[in-house]
Amino acid sequence: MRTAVIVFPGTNCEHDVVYALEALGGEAEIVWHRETSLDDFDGVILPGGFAHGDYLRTGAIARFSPVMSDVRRMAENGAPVLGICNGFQMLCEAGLLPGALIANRDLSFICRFVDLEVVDTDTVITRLASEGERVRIPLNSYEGNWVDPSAGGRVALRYVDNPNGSQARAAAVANERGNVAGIMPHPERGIEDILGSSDGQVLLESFLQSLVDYPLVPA
Amino acid sequence: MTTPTGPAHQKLGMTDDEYESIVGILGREPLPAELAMYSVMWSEHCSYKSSRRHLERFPTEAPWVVVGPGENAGVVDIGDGWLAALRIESHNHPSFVEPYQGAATGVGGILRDVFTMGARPIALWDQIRVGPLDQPKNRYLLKGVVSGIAGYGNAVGVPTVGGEIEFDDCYSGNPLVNVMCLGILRKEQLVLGTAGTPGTIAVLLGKATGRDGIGGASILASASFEDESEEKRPSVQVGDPFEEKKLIEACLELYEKSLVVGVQDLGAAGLSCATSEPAGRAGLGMRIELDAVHRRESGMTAPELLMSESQERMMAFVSPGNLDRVLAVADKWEIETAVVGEVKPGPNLTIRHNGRVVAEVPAASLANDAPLLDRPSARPGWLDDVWSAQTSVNDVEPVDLLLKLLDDPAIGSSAWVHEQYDHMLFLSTVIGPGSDGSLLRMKGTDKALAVSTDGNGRLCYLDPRRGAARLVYEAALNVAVAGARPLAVVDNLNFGNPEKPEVMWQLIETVEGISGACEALGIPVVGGNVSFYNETDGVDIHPTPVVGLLGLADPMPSSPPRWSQANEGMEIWEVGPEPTDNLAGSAAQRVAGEALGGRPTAPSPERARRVVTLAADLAHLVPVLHDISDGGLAVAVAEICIASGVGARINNAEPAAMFSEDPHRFVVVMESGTADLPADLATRVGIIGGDSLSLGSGTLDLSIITNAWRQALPSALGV
Amino acid sequence: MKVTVTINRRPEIADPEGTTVERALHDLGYTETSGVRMDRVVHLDVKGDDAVAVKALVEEMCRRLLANPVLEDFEVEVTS
Amino acid sequence: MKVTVTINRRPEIADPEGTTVERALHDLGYTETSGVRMDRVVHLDVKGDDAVAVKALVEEMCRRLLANPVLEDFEVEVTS
Ligand SMILES: Nc1ncnc2c1ncn2[C@@H]1O[C@H](COP(=O)(O)OP(=O)(O)O)[C@@H](O)[C@H]1O
Ligand SMILES: [Mg+2]
Repeated sequence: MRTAVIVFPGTNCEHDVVYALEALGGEAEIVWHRETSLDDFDGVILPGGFAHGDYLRTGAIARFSPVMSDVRRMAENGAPVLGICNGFQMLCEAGLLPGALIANRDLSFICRFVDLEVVDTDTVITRLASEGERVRIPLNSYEGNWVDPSAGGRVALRYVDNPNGSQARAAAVANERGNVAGIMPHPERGIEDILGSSDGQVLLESFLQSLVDYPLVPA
Repeated sequence: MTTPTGPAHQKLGMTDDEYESIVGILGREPLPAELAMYSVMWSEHCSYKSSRRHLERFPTEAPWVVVGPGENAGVVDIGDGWLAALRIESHNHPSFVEPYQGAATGVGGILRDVFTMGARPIALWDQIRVGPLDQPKNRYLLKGVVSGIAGYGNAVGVPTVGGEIEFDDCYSGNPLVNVMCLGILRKEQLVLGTAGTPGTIAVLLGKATGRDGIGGASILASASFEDESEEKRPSVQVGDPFEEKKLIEACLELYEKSLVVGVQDLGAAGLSCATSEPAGRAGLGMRIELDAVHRRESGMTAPELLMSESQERMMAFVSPGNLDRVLAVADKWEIETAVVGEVKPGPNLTIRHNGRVVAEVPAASLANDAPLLDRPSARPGWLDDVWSAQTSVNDVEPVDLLLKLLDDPAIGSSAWVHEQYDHMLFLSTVIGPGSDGSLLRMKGTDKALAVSTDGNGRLCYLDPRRGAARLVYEAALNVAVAGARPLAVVDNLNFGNPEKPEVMWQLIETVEGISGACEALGIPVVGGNVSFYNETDGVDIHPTPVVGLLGLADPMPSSPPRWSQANEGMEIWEVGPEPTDNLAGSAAQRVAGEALGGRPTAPSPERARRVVTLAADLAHLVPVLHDISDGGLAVAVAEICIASGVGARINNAEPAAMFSEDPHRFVVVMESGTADLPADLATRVGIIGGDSLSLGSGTLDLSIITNAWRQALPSALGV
Repeated sequence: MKVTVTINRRPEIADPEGTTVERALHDLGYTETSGVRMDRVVHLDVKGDDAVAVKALVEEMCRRLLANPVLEDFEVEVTS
Repeated sequence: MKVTVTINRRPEIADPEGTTVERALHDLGYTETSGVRMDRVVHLDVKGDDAVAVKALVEEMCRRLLANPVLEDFEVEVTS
């Protein structure tokens, strides 16, 4: 069961995501954004960072990368697709998740631990968690404020306090089928107590479990 | 060839003597491009002409030093085939002109110094000094600098894991922004800034060249430039962290594939420096075609191309057989390249532009033959008066003074700053901002690196030698309480106008202080930076050396001490020499409204050594260690209470005992009997418990001190 | 030809930048100010001499890349 | 009155964002595009009925807050 961790120019969390997946028993490989085929993989993670410098809009340029057509194909086939932070922004820009991410309410970058609450356990990152469960993992973003005029998003996790002003306090959002999700805080930064928390394990373990159960919901 | 320039040298900030030296070297009058190159390379910033002879005093050797001062970054051996590269740099003047871009490009520059050595930059530290926050201009500067560091550091993908903020009137017209970077590399990946052998090709990588920051490193004026280029010359450089991120990854890939023989970053003095220094180091010459340089603007003159400080550029030296592979790597990372020249036998750097030779000078003369000045120095006459000033805070109620201290933006929480920085990237930050030294684990090993950066302009104003030595000891203790032993120092010497004998005296005393302390600890200085001319309207800043100290924890404590691990019933011990009642230069003196005065307590090398070793050992045993610095024991204990959410009682509340900042002392909090503390150094001073902090007969609610400490900086900033 | 694209955040979408600037203006004493919105402008040169065709082309760029339809409206002006 | 402030980065100052957007447009096949610059517009309402006075006031806001004089030029237009 292999996960492709996609790297765009400006991505910076790819090694952390690979480290975390491997620490949890998964198998992952870094894939350059100019690759065109993800045939060898069972799932995809778009990691955090500043693809294309976050210029124009976060994720706006990255969504045209060659690899993105296969990401879309996998998403449509029901494979697990997870965007973390900048990856969440890309999935929204690509239309694979509803809404968009704008600047934090207080117009400042936020890097600290935040408390989240599991709202929906039928998604690729929450299936092993229980409803109402609290997880504490780091947030690290400037454009983390999720807005969705269509109000059609499925919220997987929400902030206990809403540090960035997100609509519906959403910290993680999934598509209808639950196989595509975006999360603004960083689960890979929350897998070891020596770094402050291991609450993020359940989220990445949910993702790894989803690879086994793929496709999550038959098309 | 174009016509020589004559007296234009003065407008480029050069003295007549310097001009004569150039004529002596060349045996003729210099051409405009040549003069431009000498003017930037021989500027104070690039040549260290006022400080160089004094910096020789630093101890620079130790068995673990791989590269000492002189290269782009110092490199030390940290065992198991790993090296660490470190460097500190100032961006004071650019940050005053434009705080966001000034600080941002400072981050970009220090990163290049480190990845030039073959290292992956793993962390940054920032030291910010501005005037008091009751002035809007200072609030604007602090906000701009912090967002510049955040904007660049976060986007370039290197965590900023610590730093310092200090406020003083002396920085009102002249803020200080220093940035330190640490990188790690495998031994075999070390790259030096050398041009290699004749035939080696010079490839310029990165951003297109524009008229950015021309003369950033020296004082430039018009004469040698055509008029129309004059008004197009922006002194502000704009940073592009995205370009730098690609540059880091591309360079690391080049090193991994062994495709380069040498690399030099383009910082101050741009191409002039990136050609002459590597050629000079190799004892060779070079031919450079300026027409090949890719640019952002049209109509650039040769002097402009040679002096531009456009950011995010690197020069790689490549053997011809590897050129195609180098270009392919750059292409993969979407980086522009230009093959700009070739290394030649003989000493000369030959530069051509528009088909003509515009400069032909001995490469090494630019880098090495800058005049070495011996500026006069004199002990300031005012020191005696300052030393004799009496300070006393004896009539102040200790709890009142403590509350004032916690409510001070320099002592209260720095969360407003460091929560704007990504300080967790790379999953290494075991102890991050908001404690003493930062502790970064090295995944896949048992080791961790610890770093502390410390400065204190007030202390160094009162006694630069003692003050500077105390900074080294403080930094050493900060890494020791994280479990590390001191390994190496980098320093940033921020001073006033070196043409004033008092400023030179301050510099010499500072160097002596740093050197003595490093010798006492047995650690070398492996790099640094000097920033002079920090003055406004003829008033110099306090002498403000900043020390960055790297320590190694091998092994890393399995559960490193943290301020937050104090629990009900634990004992509080103070370890170190008994404090005197000397409050010279202390935070207590400042917040009590007393004038800066007195002579700071001298550090003791033997005590320092012993205390540092003891702290590093204790870090494996006890739950809480905290060094005593700004605000003394009272503030140290309050910080532990706030972090742990529990109160404490301190028995003896004598102001001297509470607020002294006498050197090499630290606090231990532990269950009774957890560790044996040496009887001659350790005193039990109190106990953890309850929901208030009691100093003698005074008491403060935990919620009150917590709130004061949390709000200090945000409310001073009005955010 | 010189083209100016104005990208306006749709009025129903929050504009944290505008809100922050408005608060800062009030703090500076400009209390007579309201409704501050921060928008973006892209200036670009496009080869061609048919203003209608150039406009249509840039509108396509907007739909594909320059604007996000969830958040923004755009306006293209060919100035010369 | 409705006021539009256009804030342009001075042409000689580098614009990394514009450069990156230009490269993205080329990658999408819009190779006829050059000179991309990203600028800002501020829309605001200011109480008052004297267009000249309002303009002067907003120009002052620009100098004090809205524009960065080291990097940017600005232009104020009172539209209604
Ligand atoms: N500008 C800053 N950036 C990041 N961290 C900072 C900054 N200023 C202070 N800090 C953090 O706050 C903590 C306390 O700072 P300081 O009082 O200067 O420490 P100390 O007195 O122990 O040297 C340190 O961990 C430091 O890293
Ligand atoms: Mg400390």
